[in-house]
Amino acid sequence: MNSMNKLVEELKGRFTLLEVLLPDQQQLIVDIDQMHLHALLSHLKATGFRQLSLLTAVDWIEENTFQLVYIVFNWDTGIHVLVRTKLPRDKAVFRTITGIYPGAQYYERDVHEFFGVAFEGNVMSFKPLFLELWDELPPMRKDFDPEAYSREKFPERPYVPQFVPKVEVVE
Amino acid sequence: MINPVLLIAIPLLLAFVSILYKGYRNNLLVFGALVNAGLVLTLGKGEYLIGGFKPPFGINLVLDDYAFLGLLVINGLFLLITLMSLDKIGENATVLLVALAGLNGLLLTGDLFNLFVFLEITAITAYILSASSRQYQHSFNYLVLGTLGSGLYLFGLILLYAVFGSLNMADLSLKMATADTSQLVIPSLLIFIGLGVEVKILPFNGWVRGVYGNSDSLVGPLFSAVYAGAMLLVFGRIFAQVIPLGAYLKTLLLLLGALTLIAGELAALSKTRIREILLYSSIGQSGLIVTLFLSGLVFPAVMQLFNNILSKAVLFTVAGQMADTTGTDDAEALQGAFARHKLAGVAFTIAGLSLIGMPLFYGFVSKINLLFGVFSLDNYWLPGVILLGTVIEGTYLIRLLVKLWMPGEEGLVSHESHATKAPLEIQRARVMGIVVLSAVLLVGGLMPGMIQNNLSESGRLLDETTPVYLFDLKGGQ
Amino acid sequence: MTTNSKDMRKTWEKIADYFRAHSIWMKWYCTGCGAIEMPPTMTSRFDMEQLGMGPMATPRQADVLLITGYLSAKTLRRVIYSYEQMQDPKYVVGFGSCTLNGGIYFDSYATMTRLDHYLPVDLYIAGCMPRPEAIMNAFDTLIKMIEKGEAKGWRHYQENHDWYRKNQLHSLKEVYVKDEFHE
Amino acid sequence: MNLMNFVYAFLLLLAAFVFQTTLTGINRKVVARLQRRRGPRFYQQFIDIFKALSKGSTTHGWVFDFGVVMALGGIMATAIFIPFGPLKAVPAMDNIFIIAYVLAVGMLGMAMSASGSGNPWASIGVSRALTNMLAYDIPFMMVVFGLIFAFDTSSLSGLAAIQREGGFLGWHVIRFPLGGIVAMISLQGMLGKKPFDSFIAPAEIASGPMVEYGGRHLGMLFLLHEFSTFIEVSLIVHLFFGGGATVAAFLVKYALIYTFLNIVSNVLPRFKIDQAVTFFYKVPLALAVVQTFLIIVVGMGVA
Amino acid sequence: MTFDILIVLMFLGAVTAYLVSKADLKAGAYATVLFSLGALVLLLLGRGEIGSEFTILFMGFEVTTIGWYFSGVMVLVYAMTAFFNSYWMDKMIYPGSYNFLYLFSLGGTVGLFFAKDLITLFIFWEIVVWSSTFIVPMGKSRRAAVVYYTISTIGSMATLYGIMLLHRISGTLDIQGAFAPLKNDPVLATVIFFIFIMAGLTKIGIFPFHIWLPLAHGSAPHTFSPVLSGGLVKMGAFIAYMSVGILPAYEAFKGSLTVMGIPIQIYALMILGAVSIVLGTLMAIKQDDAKKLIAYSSVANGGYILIGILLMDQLAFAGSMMHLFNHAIASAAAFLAIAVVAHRTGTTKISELGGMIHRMPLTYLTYLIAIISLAGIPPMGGFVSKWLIIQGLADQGLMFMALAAFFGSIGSFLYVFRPLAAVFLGQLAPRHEELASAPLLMKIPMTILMVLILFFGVLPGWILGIIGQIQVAAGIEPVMMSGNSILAVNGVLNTLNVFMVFGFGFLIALVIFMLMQKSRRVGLMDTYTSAEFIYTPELYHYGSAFYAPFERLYARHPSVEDFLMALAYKGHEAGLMVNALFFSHKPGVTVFWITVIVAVVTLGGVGL
Repeated sequence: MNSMNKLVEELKGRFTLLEVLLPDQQQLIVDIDQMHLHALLSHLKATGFRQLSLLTAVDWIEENTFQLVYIVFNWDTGIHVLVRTKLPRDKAVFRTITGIYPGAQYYERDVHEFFGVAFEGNVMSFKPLFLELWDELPPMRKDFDPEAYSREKFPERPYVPQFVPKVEVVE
Repeated sequence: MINPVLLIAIPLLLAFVSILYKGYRNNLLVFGALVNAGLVLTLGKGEYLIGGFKPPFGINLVLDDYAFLGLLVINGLFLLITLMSLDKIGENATVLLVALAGLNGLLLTGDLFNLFVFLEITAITAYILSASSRQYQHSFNYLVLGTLGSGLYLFGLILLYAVFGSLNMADLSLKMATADTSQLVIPSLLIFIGLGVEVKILPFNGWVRGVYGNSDSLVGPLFSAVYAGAMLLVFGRIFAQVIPLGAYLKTLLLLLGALTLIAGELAALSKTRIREILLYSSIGQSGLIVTLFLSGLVFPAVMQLFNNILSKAVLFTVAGQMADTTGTDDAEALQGAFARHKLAGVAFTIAGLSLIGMPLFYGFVSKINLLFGVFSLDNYWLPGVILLGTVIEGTYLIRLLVKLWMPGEEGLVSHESHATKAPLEIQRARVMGIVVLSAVLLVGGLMPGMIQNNLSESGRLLDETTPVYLFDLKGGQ
Repeated sequence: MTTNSKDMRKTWEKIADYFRAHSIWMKWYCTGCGAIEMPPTMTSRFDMEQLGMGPMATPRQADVLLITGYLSAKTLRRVIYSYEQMQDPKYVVGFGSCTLNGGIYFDSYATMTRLDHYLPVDLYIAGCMPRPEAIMNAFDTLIKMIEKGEAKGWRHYQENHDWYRKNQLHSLKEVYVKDEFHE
Repeated sequence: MNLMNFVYAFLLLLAAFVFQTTLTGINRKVVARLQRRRGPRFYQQFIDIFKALSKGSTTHGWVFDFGVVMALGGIMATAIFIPFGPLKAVPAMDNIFIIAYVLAVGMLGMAMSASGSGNPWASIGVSRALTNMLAYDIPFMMVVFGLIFAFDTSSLSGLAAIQREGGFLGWHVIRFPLGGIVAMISLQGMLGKKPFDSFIAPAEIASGPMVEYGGRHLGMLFLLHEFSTFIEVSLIVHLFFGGGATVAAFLVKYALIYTFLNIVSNVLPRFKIDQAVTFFYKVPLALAVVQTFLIIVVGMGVA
Repeated sequence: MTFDILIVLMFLGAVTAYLVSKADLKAGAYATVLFSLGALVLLLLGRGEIGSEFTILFMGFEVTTIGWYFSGVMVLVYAMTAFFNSYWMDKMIYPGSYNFLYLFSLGGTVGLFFAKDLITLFIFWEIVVWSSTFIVPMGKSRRAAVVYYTISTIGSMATLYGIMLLHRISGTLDIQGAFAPLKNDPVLATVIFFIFIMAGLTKIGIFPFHIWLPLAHGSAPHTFSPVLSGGLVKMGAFIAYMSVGILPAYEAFKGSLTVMGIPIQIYALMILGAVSIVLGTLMAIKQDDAKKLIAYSSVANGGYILIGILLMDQLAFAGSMMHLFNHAIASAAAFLAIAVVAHRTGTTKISELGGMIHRMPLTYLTYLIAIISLAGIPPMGGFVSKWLIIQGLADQGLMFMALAAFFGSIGSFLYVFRPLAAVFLGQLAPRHEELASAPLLMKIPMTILMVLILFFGVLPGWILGIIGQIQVAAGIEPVMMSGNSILAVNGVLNTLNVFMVFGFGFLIALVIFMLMQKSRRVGLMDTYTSAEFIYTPELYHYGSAFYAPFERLYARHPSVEDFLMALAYKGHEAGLMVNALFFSHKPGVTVFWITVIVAVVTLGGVGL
């Protein structure tokens, strides 16, 4: 546990962290302002957190913010650090981290497709990834209603009782 | 009967006159060459005394078939070359006249010491002419070696005179035939080395690369055809008619000749500059001709000699002209030169192919003849060497011809646009000259019988016993 | 499935249908979770080869196209392309509730909810996913249908091709798409 | 070659087709039983072929059709040359080299139409098939060469007759065991059975040359496969197992060999094509050369 | 009488072609066509005059059956290829001299086959060598011409040495007479046998001397490669025949050691032939340039021809003689087809082409029939000759030759199919969409060659009759023909029956095909791509690395080419050494050498 404390102290010393949580033995959650995110990530990378496990977004529609979540992992100590930051929802623009973690290129593309968050500096992120010929709202945003889209796009089969086969009861 | 001494006297006279009347030098030169060429046709065979002294003491001129043939070709070539390169003569007219006299003297004289005198005259004119290329270091090198050679020749001569008391060739050959060959080793070796320098035998031809390599379109053909031809004929007369060689010395000199042939061809294979290729080729050819003379095959040797000097005249003229006008004679830089000079190219190709010994050309007839001759001596390694030499010669000449005809890098279809941009132009006179020469080669190849017939009595050259393969080619003789 | 009583087929057609019934080669396009049900039907316990059925590598050689699960928009485009590459008298069998009415993905933005809207389906098998017994039963029904000449989905597709095409374009915007990976 | 020969030829083709197709059906049942399942009806193969022939099909141009027709024609012509037991449809034409090379007409026809379909998988399949042929054919030809030199006849029925003189012991598979082994392995390659069927690998290259064939073309290719199996197996029966004194004996031997090979092939994995070539140029070629050397130089087993 | 007109006509034709092409290039090319066709007609007319003798200028000629046959093959190939010359007039640097050299080399080859004495033979041999040497560089590579010339001249100089040696021994140069005395002198016969056949080996392109074939054929002008590979390779076969047929090889080597019943000397050359079959096949499978591929196939087929000729027996010899004819027209047809493709698309690289059948169906048909004959598949001619050769080998039990022969014939399926699949079939690239098909003048020779290949495949009687006469002249029993079936020791081949049965089979298959419904025409791109949408035909065509798994097996093979190139470079270095040793610009070096010579003579000469 001491390596975890050492890590927390060190991060607190360096950066103005909005919030620090320890949900589990090997996990650390850190909230930080979007301006310092890149500095924190490059620091973590330098101190052994070689792998970016995940980059995803969370849509807090009530607070009208997007929350970007970066999970980095240190193979030597086995510690996950979950870095979170908030973005204004209406003009969701952020800078790419492919400079630090090149692997983030496809994550950013995925987040852009499903949430609409633009990542400057990663020209690939504006291209479609999974959805072919999609021109609606990015589907993962809470203000998008999939069921309505499905009912409009994919005609339902009308539910007709006679479809249920009559079963003769045999004594 | 007109005394052949005129052949020597007239050029000398004109030489002195040309010093007086500097303006007419070139006309005098042309006049001299014309007179000589005309005179040769009217001469009758036989022996001519100079100054009334009997042979063993006085000097006599011998004009037999061998000399007649030599004179005809040498004077003819001299005339043709001078006419071709009149613009290049500059102030060498007098020297050329003296050279003409010396050359004729070489072929005619029957006395060894008189031969030395003419040798010196010709050598001096050669040194002066070689200087025209402004490469004085090579000319100096040629001067040193030339004098060393003629010095050794003189030394050998003195030994002969001390032993046999006479210098007349006919007389000497009778005495030597009966003499003990061990006495003859040193003098014949020295004479061999002396002539070897001029005849470009391997170890003695250090000067050839410098002189021939930088010759222009007058000096090049002059040296490679006229001078080389005369020297080889003299060599042939001495070693085939006069000096009987001992078995051991003969094989050694034969080896030396064969070595010259192979070394010359190999060296040519490794060169890319046209004139260097040609000079090594002429070294190789002279090695071949020397071996033929040494093994007693006089007539094939003479035929191969004419083939060599005729084609070398054409080749060196074109090469010299290329070097003069474009400043370089590197085959790579001049690739596709014939694209715009087709006629000169055809003449060059005919000469090249005849040199290799391709059928339809004179070279083929002489090659078949010399092979028959060598096989008749039951000598089985020499033809191998000769044929190997032909293979190597064929390779580098075809490589040169293909490069000059078809420009273009590997993998690209050859096209006129790839041809060299160098400003090559060959004057009318030169083109006419080389076309005449190549025509002679072509006719010689197509109708070998015709050349054989009118030279048939000269076939019995030097009345020695070796059977001459007149090779009338009618399905073998 | 309307069954017309009188049989208009020529005798030659009848014979051909007998052969087509007893030798059905399937192009099992493992589109969804149903594909895992196929191996048991092929191997020793159920052995569909006794019905004359066997897997084939390409749609050109296949007779029946098994849609064994939910169909996303992208997969449907490929399925339609494969279906059109198959040779005539071809049949489609829809496995499971996802092909019937979208199943548990009825409200997804990407999943089809009614297969026969896009392709003529001869036979549906209910279940989320039908077990091998159900599949063998379905195949038996299919064989009887072909024998009686009722499996005419492919002719239906040919006759009102534009109706099908309209539905496909409505849902998929374009069937033959260009994607960046093949330029 | 008068009209009767053509009638015999047609009958031979019919008999070969019926016999071979039932045998294939039976073998599919045998293979199923190997895998502990019931397996199809014995006449399933007939149904498959006629179903394929009854279906419509797509074509990619005239070379695609012409190739299939040329292939089937070539293979049928080769089948006509094969003596059906003692019966010969065409007199004095059962020379081994003629059969080997006319077989190539069929292969070339199919290869041509497969490449003509424009599908790269077909071309890959064809290049593998030809490489496979280069692998299995050389040892086989060597052994055959040895036999021809030994008995001074290259006609199948002639060689079969020679074997039958010595009764069971006269069979070449007994007298030249190495040759027999090589022949069986090469037969495995010829038939394109499991270890050497990398050129019709369904999962890897979508059944190779057959990728674009559907319906009628596929039916014709099934016919072609039946006839080529008939040719190749009867070639081995005539050369190494004494041909057939009577048609029945010939068919029994034929069935046994074919079923044996089928069983062997079902337990073997599939070779990559270069593994197949290296395999054939190591063991079988060595055996073949040794066998031929023994026959020609030592003359063992020939007396 | 007609034959001396023929030879003179050729050389006059060459000059007239040159002059005519001065006026108009196309006319010059048509002149070559007229003269070569004229030669063909004259040859056929002169069939009756076999055995007559005549002389031109100083050279003696004699018309023999084998000479007539060889020149027939040669003139046929020249005539058929001449049709193509007019299309390459604007693509060559010296079209006028190309026409001249084309007919000149034709005259050379024809003269060669009728030569009565060895010198005439050698003269015409050299004429062909240097005239073709100047055509090859007009193509893509100059180095090819030099390599071609060097290897040819090595061969011809060796043969010249052999001729001179013969003359020295037998006193006469006449072909029949010169070889006679060798019968009772095995040692000398062996020497002359190996030296004299050298020119043949280099021209056929047998193993150590084959490196010029792919270079020269691959890069020669497209309209000259068919002649190079179809025609000129056959000259080598003539020399090979002379050194085994006229030189009494089998009697002379009776005493020497025999391997499998063949004298060791002849067996050694047969091993070379076998090696060149295997090598030619393996290298041909690897090639990406169609012309190099067919060139290597000529090496392989040259191996067949050499083995057949060396055997000098009833079957293999007849087989090789017929294979000579079949290979000539088949490889000429194949080269012409590739020339049409090159004429239209500008490239012969297999990986850059595809789907040519849709634009030029007749060329495709020509290529198909040519490769069926090259691969030796019935009903084409190639099958008959390969069948005869293999029967001959089986008769004598030469197992290692048979191994190479089988490898060669099965291997030929692979390499002939590669251009067929990758150049003519498969996807058609958009840039080749609007290619025109072969021009009319090219179609004529292609159809003629197709008909010939098919005709002599089904009815080889006429050719085998001529070959029988050749065999009788060479003193071996001729190949027997009864009706239309060829009687070999251990088998009978009736090509007509094979064709009829094949037709019958084809008929049944056609009936089956016609019975069924019409099939739906589908575009080339609409194929099973595991349901992916692909729109670029070039990427979707399988043309390059066609036999990659097989090629990987022998990727790192030792190559004799590098060895010979290294040898050539050694010659170059020897030249430099000579230059350094003797030709330095300092006179001192020469003086040093003079003293050395004098010392050697004086010290050594004491014992003299």
